[in-house]
Amino acid sequence: MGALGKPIILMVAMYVFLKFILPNIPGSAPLPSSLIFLYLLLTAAGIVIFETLSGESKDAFWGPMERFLTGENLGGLQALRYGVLVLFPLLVGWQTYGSTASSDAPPAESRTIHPAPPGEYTGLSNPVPKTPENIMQGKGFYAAFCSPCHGGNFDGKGPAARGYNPPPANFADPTTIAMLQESYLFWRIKKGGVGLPIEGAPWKSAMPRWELELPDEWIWKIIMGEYDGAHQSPRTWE
Amino acid sequence: MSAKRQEIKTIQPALQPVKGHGGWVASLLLAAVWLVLPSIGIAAEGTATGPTEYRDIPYIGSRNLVWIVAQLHLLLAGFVLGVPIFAWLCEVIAWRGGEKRYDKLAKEFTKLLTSAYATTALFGGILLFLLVAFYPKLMNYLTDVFFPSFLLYCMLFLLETATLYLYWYGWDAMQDGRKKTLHVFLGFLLNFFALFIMIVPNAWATFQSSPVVLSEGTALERAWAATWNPTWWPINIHRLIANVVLGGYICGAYAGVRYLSVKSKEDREHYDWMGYVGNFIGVFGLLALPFAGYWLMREIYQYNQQMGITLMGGFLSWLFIIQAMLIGVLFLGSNYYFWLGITYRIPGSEAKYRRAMLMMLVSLLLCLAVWMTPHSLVASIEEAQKMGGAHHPLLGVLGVMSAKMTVSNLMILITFMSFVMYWRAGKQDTAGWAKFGKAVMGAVLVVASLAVIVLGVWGYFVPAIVRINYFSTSQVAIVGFVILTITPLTALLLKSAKTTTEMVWGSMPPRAGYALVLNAVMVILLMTLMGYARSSSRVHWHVYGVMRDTSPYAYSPALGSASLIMAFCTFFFCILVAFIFWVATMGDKYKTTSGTGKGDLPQGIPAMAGGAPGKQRQ
Amino acid sequence: MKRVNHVMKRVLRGALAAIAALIIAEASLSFAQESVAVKATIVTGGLPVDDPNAAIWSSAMPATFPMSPQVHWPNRIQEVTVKDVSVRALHDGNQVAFLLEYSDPSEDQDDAAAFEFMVGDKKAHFAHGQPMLQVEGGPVNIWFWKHKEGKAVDMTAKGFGTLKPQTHQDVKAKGVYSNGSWKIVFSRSLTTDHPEEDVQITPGEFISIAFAVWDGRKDAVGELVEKGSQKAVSSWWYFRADAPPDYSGYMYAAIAAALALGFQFVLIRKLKKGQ
Amino acid sequence: MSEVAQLQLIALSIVGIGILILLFIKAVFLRVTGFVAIVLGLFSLMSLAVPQLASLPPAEEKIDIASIKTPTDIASIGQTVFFSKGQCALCHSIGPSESARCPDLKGIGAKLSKDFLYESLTDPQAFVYQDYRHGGVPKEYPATMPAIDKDPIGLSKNEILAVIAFLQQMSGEPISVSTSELEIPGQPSPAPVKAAESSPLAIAQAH
Repeated sequence: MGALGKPIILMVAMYVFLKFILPNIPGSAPLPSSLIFLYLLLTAAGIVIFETLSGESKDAFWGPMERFLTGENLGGLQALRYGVLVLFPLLVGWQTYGSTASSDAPPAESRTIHPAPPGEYTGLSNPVPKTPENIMQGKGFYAAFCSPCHGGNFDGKGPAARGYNPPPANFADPTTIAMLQESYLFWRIKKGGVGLPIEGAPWKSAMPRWELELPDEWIWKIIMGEYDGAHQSPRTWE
Repeated sequence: MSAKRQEIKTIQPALQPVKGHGGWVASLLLAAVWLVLPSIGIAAEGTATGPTEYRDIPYIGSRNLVWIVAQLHLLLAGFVLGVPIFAWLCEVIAWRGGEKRYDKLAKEFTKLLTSAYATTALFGGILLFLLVAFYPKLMNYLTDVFFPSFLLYCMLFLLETATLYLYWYGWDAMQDGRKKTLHVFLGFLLNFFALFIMIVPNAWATFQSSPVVLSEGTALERAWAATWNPTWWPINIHRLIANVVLGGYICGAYAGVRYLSVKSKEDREHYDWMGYVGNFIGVFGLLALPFAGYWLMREIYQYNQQMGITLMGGFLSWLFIIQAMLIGVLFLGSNYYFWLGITYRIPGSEAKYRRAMLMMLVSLLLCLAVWMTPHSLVASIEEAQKMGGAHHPLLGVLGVMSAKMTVSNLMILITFMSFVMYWRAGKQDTAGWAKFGKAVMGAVLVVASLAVIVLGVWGYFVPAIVRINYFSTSQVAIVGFVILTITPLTALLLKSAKTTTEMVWGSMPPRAGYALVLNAVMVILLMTLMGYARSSSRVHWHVYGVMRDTSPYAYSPALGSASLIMAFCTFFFCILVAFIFWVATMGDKYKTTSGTGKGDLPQGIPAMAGGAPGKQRQ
Repeated sequence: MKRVNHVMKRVLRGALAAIAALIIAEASLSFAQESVAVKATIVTGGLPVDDPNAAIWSSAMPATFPMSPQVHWPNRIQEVTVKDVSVRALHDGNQVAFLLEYSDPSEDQDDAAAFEFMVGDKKAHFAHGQPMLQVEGGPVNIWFWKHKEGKAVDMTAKGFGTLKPQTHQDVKAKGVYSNGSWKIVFSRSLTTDHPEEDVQITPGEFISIAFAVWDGRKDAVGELVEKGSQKAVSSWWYFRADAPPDYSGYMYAAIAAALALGFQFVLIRKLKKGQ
Repeated sequence: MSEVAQLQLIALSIVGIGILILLFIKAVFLRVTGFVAIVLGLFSLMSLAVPQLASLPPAEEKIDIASIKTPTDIASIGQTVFFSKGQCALCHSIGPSESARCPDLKGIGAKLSKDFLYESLTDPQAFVYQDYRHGGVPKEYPATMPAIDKDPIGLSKNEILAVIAFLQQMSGEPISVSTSELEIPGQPSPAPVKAAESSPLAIAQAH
């Protein structure tokens, strides 16, 4: 059973690692089941590939499995064999039930965080000169209009943020505004949550449509203040 | 217009897949295609004023039909262009290296060309009629722009056909001396025309995704301006390489299927060897393909940020996770075949290489795990709440471009090393500098891998443009450098090496044959997937930003329902190719049974496993 | 060598214990999380539509949702009194009843609370179904209760400034204040005759739901602090009325299990034959 | 059963057929077919397991000429024209760009007067400032500027004025195009108008 035992232990160890150990590393969080499934699938693929690399290893791997399934020379393990043979269909049935029966869990949602902007917002550059005064002014506007949600520290943890789902963007995270051009931010601030395309789930976003309240120039200044305050720089082609 | 609104209403709950088309299911049925063909035009959708802009057919829908036919045409075209490259390379190897069986292999594949070529042209013709019938407005516009290149295309077709006939029917007649030189030249011409037959229509297709402004001028000037659009050359290169890959893997799959069914020892040896050659050519194209793909993606991003984001971050971002999985399977399958080759073809070598294979496998799987980790994860609301959004705080960093670029470079390196290991297996170095040479190679490999990883990690901390322009290109250059240093060094080492274990052909297990089939299916699926991606990245435009799609089919279907059409295209293409092979080899069986046999099959094949392919690249 | 073995064993045992602890921690963690959906359990024998303190409410699982000041539209306020609401629901196949609970330090005449639902197939923005620019949205149905009036108003909106009481009022509400917290029961029949204005509740289906609360306290000069758009709101969450037990899942499971059994049988027979 | 569930069932049955073939059929070609069916079925199942998003075309929003009150409104229409029908963005960028095939238009509204801009758009070869930033020898660009008021682009005077207003806005300049300059709708415009949709002041492809 050695050749068969190792892979099983490996799979279990992998599962325990992904499910219980990885989430408890500081700064981590529980993995969604889709990701755990993906990693386990890769592990299983690796095991099958490795165990079938040569005739001998294949026999060492499949042999016990075959003997176990056919029940030849199994001796004391016969009971276990019947257990597995009964359990397998039950497991399949249980899985089927789980995926067909109406579930208590709400439908999974996938929201694209940075969907494609409309064409007319892709090629703009900031017309406001990047002077210290303008940046200061932008930070002032930010404090007045944006910080209640996006936070005084640009981390998306403002006092008004907690009730909103999706949460306000965290500008200090290098995968948010640092990956985007200024024109993208201009679009998002100007048109707000309701301006998102369908993959951005506009019906859930609390982001105001600021074009109704702020002139364009202020928005451009806010963008400068935001990048400066979050210690990020916009994506450019230079 | 009202029909369109209607359509939008029926597909409004768009987070679900597209609803409403009974045609989806029906589209799976080939029969429906033919049953419905005569009814084209029944549902002509035109207003009383103005010319007809779109026509439709019931059940399957005009868009789906064009989709399937276009995809099949493209796959066949890739095959028809990939096979001559493959065949010509083999012929040149036989010509220069004197190994007859490469000539035989080349001929065996050229034999397919006539029927494959006709099938491709047939599907091209069907596609043209369908396009003219279903999309008159768009076709009118494109004709306006590209009229001169239509003529050029027709001319190329004539030349290609003539060359092809000469090349195939003249094969036996032009076997010796200067005649052979002429034949090889014909093969070159064949590929030369084929290249143009590919890049001329590429201009039409790329113009639709990345149009340029057209000013007044002669028809020729306008067509030339439109042809030279930003994504034309990236696509040309990408498709050229992909066609070689397709040709190689299809050759491998054919050999795999034959290997599974033939009985005689000679046949087994022959098809085992053919499978090896096919896989080899496929893999070597595959190593270059990600770079070409990266270049293309970069050009798209540069051309239009909106299209770039639609592909990479917007509604198509999931497609690239699926793509990563398919490419992952392809890499695993190709390496698996190499490793199987080591353990089965070189008796006794398993113990020696098992450890190395395990290391490569684990590294490959780790790379794949990184590559397949999406930036935004599929999560239930509860899971998302625990993560604080759709990004995992720790693993989310694996989702960005810098990580993906790094692991794809590493995967290429690993696959390359798999091949080098296969090449060296069963041989013992005799050269005095062997130890030193191996140390240098090891050092190059280790330093290069570290450099790629360091650049990848560093890439998180520099502005995107620095990463794209300098880091990613450096990574590619490093990998290229490794391949370019280790290949000649290994070849030199092996020149003087002594073969300790002869390679045994025809001893591969059946699963090797299935691995070859799997690789071919993956390549075909990838091509159909990218066809969908290219078309969907234009979103609701016929010609991006210039001519809007106002038909009821202006939307792009969700990946799930699209995947069934892709699966159908793949399956149907496989059947077509099987048919072409069957037709082409029908005569052989007759010949074989009537006594010629495959007498001149190679017996001692020692140098070939490593040596010949090495020669081929120099 | 023995020593090494011993150490190894201890390390292994320690690791096992750590894993066990992690599993337990995980289980308790998942219990304390915030909710994503309100679930209406089925009861027989009448709903407590007038009684926020009825014992039967304890049979319904409470779901807790965080609240934020409304920021989507002016006028905004920076802070609100109510930070969380807790919601329970029950239904009996004809009627549904919600119990909304939240703490509020003072009982004021202007205290008010509301439920909001998406109506129909189209998604609606949670801020009163405000029109979206790239997506065609639908209307929302709002059930509004105010302490002063002591009853619920059934309203419809599709965008700001379009909020209107409906001509047909189907919702009942009753609020009770005690010990610094409000308990308000909203009730309605599951379905109504006006599907284009009222949310239609089909048991088993997830429906988008959101909440709003106004604390009716006044500031130093006697102005209301929270009024109109100045209120505490939540994002969209889900509501589902439990469906009566459905056994088709068992049928599919049985079919799948039978298929698996057949597969297993054939496979073993083939293996035994040595193929 | 939901649409996804139906498609999943189809994919599952494809896999099932493949398994049946592998279990019961010995002919090699059919077995390979069965294997391919399993692979393709799994591919579809995988594609059905990721979020299903369709991309819908945005609604074509009508812009009412009566709603144009300020120069900023004109500029926002100009923005739409610049990036869609006008095809300006096919070559020009506003701000530095690697892909720009023609001069960068950042700041051009401040450098050039409204009339000069108008002339540059309608008669681009009148003054060849191929690269207005540099003095001396003009820089060559890969594309030639078409006359924007003629086929195939054919912008109307209103649209050209709107684009100019947008360019001025993007240069941080006061917009010198006023609403009074716009031609009153209803009167035939001198520019060739092919179809209803080529007059974005009546209908624009706004998002």
